[in-house]
Amino acid sequence: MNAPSEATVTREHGLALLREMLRIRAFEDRCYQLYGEMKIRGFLHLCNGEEAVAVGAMRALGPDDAIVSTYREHGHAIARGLPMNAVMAELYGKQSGCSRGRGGSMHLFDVARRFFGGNAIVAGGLPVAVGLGLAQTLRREPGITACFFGDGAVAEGEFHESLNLAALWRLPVLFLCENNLYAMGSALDRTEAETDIAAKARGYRIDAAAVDGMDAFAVEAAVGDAAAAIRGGAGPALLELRTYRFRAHSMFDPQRYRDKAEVEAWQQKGPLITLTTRLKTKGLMTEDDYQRLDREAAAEVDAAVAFAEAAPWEPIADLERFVYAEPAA
Amino acid sequence: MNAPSEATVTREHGLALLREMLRIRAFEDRCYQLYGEMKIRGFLHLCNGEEAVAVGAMRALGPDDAIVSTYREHGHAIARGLPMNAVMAELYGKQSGCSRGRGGSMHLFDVARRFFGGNAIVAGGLPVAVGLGLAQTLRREPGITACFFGDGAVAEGEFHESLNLAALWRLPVLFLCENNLYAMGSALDRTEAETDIAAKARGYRIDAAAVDGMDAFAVEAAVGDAAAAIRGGAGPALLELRTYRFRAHSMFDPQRYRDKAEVEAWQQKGPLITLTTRLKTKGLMTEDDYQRLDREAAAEVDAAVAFAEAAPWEPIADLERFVYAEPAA
Amino acid sequence: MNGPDATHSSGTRMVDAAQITPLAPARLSYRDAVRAGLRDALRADPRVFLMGEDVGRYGGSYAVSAGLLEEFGAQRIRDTPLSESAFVGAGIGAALGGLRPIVEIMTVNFSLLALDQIMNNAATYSHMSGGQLHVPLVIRLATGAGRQLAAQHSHSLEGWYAHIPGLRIAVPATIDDARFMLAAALACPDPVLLFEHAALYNAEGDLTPGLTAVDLERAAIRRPGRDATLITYGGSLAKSLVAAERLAGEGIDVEVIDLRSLRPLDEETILASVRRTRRAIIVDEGWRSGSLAAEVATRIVEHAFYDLDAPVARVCTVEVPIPYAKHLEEAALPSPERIVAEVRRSVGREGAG
Amino acid sequence: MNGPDATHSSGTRMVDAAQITPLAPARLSYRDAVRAGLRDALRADPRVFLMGEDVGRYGGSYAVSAGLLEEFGAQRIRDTPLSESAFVGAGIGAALGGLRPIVEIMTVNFSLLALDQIMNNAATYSHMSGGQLHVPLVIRLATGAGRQLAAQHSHSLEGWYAHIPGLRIAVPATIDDARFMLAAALACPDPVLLFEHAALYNAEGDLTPGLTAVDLERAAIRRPGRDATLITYGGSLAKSLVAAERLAGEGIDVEVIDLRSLRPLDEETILASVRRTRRAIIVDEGWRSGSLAAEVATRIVEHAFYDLDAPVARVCTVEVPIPYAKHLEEAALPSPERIVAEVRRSVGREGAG
Ligand SMILES: Cc1ncc(C[n+]2csc(CCOP(=O)(O)OP(=O)(O)O)c2C)c(N)n1
Ligand SMILES: Cc1ncc(C[n+]2csc(CCOP(=O)(O)OP(=O)(O)O)c2C)c(N)n1
Ligand SMILES: [Mg+2]
Ligand SMILES: [Mg+2]
Repeated sequence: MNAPSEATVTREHGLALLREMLRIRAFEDRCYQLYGEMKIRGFLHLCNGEEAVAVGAMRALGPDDAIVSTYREHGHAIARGLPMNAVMAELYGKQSGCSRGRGGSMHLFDVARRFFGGNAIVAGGLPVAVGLGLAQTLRREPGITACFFGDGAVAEGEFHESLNLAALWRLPVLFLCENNLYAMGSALDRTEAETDIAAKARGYRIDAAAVDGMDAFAVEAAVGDAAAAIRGGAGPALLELRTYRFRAHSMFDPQRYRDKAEVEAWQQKGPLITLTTRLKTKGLMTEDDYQRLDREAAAEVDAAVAFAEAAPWEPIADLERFVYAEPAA
Repeated sequence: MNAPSEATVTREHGLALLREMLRIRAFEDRCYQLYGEMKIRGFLHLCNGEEAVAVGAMRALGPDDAIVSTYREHGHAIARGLPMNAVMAELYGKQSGCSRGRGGSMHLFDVARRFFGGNAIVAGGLPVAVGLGLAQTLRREPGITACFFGDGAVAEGEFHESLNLAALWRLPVLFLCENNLYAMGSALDRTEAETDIAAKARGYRIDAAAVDGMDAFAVEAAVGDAAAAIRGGAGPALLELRTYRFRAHSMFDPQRYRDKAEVEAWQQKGPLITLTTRLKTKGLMTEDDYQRLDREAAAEVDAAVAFAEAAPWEPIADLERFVYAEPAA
Repeated sequence: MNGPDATHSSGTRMVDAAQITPLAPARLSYRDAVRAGLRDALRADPRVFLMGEDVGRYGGSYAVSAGLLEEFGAQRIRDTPLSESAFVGAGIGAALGGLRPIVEIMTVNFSLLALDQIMNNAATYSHMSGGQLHVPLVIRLATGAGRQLAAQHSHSLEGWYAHIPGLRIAVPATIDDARFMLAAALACPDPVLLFEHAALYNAEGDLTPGLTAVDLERAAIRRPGRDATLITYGGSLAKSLVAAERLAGEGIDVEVIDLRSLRPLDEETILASVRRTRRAIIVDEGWRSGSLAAEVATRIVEHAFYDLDAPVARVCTVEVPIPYAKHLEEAALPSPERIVAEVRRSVGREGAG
Repeated sequence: MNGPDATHSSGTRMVDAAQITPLAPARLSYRDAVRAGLRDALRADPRVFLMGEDVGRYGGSYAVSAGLLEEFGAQRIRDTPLSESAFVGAGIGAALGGLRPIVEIMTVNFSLLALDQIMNNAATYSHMSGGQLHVPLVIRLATGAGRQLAAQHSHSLEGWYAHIPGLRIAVPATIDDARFMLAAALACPDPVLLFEHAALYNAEGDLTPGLTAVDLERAAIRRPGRDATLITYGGSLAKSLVAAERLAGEGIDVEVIDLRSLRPLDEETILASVRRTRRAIIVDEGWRSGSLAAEVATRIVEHAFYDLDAPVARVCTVEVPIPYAKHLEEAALPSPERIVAEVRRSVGREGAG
């Protein structure tokens, strides 16, 4: 499957992508606000600007596939189908949260959806993804494992070790590098001698390509192709998804390290703007359609907030639960 | 400097290389024997077969240069000029040892000769070498840092992180990978998806070349060229020195992982045999010359053993010395 | 590729007879006992596999896994590159994915390279996912000093690892435990670290007849006694028993407890003994400051202070990076002599002997 | 490239005035105090440089190093890639090579990735080279919980690091120590880890007038008292002082010791106090089992057993990977309430308050 050409894009497909991106954007915009209101605390890393990666990738993956993510994973989680209620309740630290309030923004989990969580250690998820892929191989399962990480993770030793291991054992792992050009305040060219991430992957004999991460269609197509090859036994692959985060790294970041002009230039290429324009230009979507999707997203977020507000707290008496597995009742 | 062609090899140069290799071989053969006699204990990793790497490299490096080595470092130490007495006494665990008996075979040190030691953690020396190179840069010192490591170290995250850091900061570090094809019992192609080590280095934008590690001339020339380039400001470089260890990994190794035939084939290419043949064929050395060098080496080893035997033990009362720096007297 | 359900299909099943001990020998080495446990586990459950550096072709750096590659094939006896963080993390992922991995870290010294995976992932997934995830991973590590391997190859960090909630730390010190602890660890849904003291691999002994399983939580009284309690584990158990014998010759009757599990600690057994003997001496190969011995001592003080007739004492490793020279290394480590001296002091018989 | 002898040549010296506190302010934040110490050190010794993730352009993830890049240039304020093992190891190498590196590990949570370099190299080089090598390296790490950062970002491992011989572990808990401990650490030829509790960065206070230096080894009595000794450090000092004030209101006069150095421990100060008060309670944000508190408790028992009127007690973090939810996190950490309760128990006033 290649990215659909202008001719083959359908309304249904376009709206589905847009809908998911709007859901994520609306969810995170509300999170931003709730952080200001101190309803959400801890670190909060928004993926604003990067929604096309999450949405394109998740559409191309199936229920058998396992997902490993980072601390910037709201988009991944929502696109994967985690109920917004459970995610919002998690950010509130409530018992109904998808990690029972213990994880917070950086540690969303949903084992039924094979969402193996946010990881707050840069590159910490890569070895785990390799192991999930190993299990899929040894158990002869149909699924593959998709592992998200940022450009900053590429410098870590675990990137190196994990790519080699996956390639050596030909494991069904799809490495998805969200290259937003910065690791906190560190631009890629200030931290990497070789900045071509796809080229690095080839150094492990891993198939790799760079993809426009602002185009959900392109991401979906590239992830779909790579996943199909992996399912076919081609061994691991890496995609470098070129994107940009429009907001700060987290809630405390004066952003001295990049120009306003750079941010603005990227905003013109933003995934929501470009998809909206494209669909409208092609006559596949009206402004009414857009408004409807936007309203639905807002309503879903409202409901999620109401759910989270009303959700119970985990009793303090249960603090020590789950450190070890509990005996089956 | 290129490797001297057959025409330009001189007697003096050839004998000097041979002499050093014989010293190392004789030293280690005696170590092997002394291990059997339980004079030497702990782990003992011999570099038998790999002497040309140590000797060629050290001849090309100067007194300002810093050396970082591995646990298989007798050859490096002796070629660097550590007194054989001090090294042997160290293997005996004596106070007169080059690490005062605290280091043993895996931890030879000589700060005056800028020999920063054996390291028993695979790849553990690479970051340290990067730091020595950083100090040389910031202090504007003329020296470079040469860092030895085995093919097994290439899989470690520290290899990746260190090469990137050295390349990013253009530090004067020469990475010397002694590729003897095995890490203990693990053949390179069973542990690396990409087995071309020089190619890996280029993935960090580091200049790299593979060298016949059985030819001391070739090693000397390649290290000399690389060191000159580094001194000239070219940034780090890597040499893959293709060699082979003739003996076991350490003293306990049934060597099930490789064929006798493979070992024998490599022995034909051994650094001592080939150099001896070459010098004799060219008429640059007689059998008498060889015998003299061999006798001198044996005598030096005898003296080292006598020295080590007679050397005092560190008093047990001093066990806790040197954990922290001692106040200057 | 063969799945775990096709265990015997890859390669020949011919095994090196010299390497393999018959199933229920009268007398066997600790090494053979660990290997027999591994073989049992691999036979019993297709989800079990072993992975680590040189566990396959080389047969394990301590020859523990010799013969297993031939019997179970390369899918289930997996040699890994030198990538401690990746293959430990891969073990975590494989456990999440439904397998029962046994990861061998050749020695505890190299486990530092994998500590992020162990502490930040293996130990946290269950809790931070609100109980959704479990990491039924077993990590085996050789530990300890005593073989002149110097500062970077002589750590005893099992007590240090016991600081980490979410992990279970167990230490087989006997042939029985070497033989059966692995099965208990594999049956446990939590990550378990099994520390095998490298100096024990050659130790020989008899299996307790009829024994087929051990638990992972209870301490064991290896020698009953009345006058003082020696609390120890792993490589120091034998030294403690030697000391106890010597002390018996002086009329001091010492009880010796083998902790077996360092996390959780079996407070009940410890406290019951100390309340009887009223004196406790902890023997621990970890460095003294911040040792497991400190934790045990503190628990005793917290719960049995008024039962004590003497301060709790400890015999630990001197706080130096272990030196190579034999006499220095020996002076750094716990020894029967040091244990005897400490017990005498505790029972007020300092001049004895 | 500029050497350290050309410190001011790269880039403008314009600094963001809002970020920089004047040199000797009446009142300053812990963050400003650390920054002033850094600036002093960089000015005083051309061998000193600072390296770590986002210490330069970003200004440090806790804004500690804001403005330093502008003042000292990119050679001496070095942003590193996300490569904890390499840049910590590079700090070790740079120290061996004659520099005085200050390596910032953004938080202790990430230091696990560098632990091999710290334990196997930094801590061993001096001893295993027979005293030839020294590693005058300072590592600064933010530590501690309390900001809802959950299981992977809330470790308090300073006590755990104190297990390692060859390292020095110091913990500035006051504005004075934040301001001057770095200089003491840089003057020391051994590797020193300085743990800065992240919750303290915004704390404000006055510098002691006239103070220009502090030592790296002695504990300090932050509040004298007669009835019991609270022994603590770092982020728990303030909580302990709050508890002491409350207890004073109940007529319980508590002495509060700030350990300052966790390795070595200042036994003299601890024991002298406990011998006077006859009661000791240790407050430590580390997980309880294997905490530094256990070590302190054991030292007290070893040396002052017969001076104690009550068992040594401790208030530590509950043994869970720190949960995100505020009420759960707070329940896990030491609090003035828990400290008060423990002191009351120790002095036999459990019903009080
Ligand atoms: C091992 C480790 N080191 C440092 C950090 C602190 N940190 C958190 S996010 C981050 C930047 C990561 O950048 P990147 O991988 O590009 O992901 P992005 O935030 O851009 O999505 C850093 C340095 C961490 N969490 N883990
Ligand atoms: C981090 C680490 N893992 C494992 C080991 C155990 N070990 C010692 S030497 C060795 C093989 C290293 O091979 P290589 O780097 O090729 O060097 P060679 O022995 O061939 O010279 C291994 C696995 C170690 N010392 N350090
Ligand atoms: Mg990024
Ligand atoms: Mg090798």
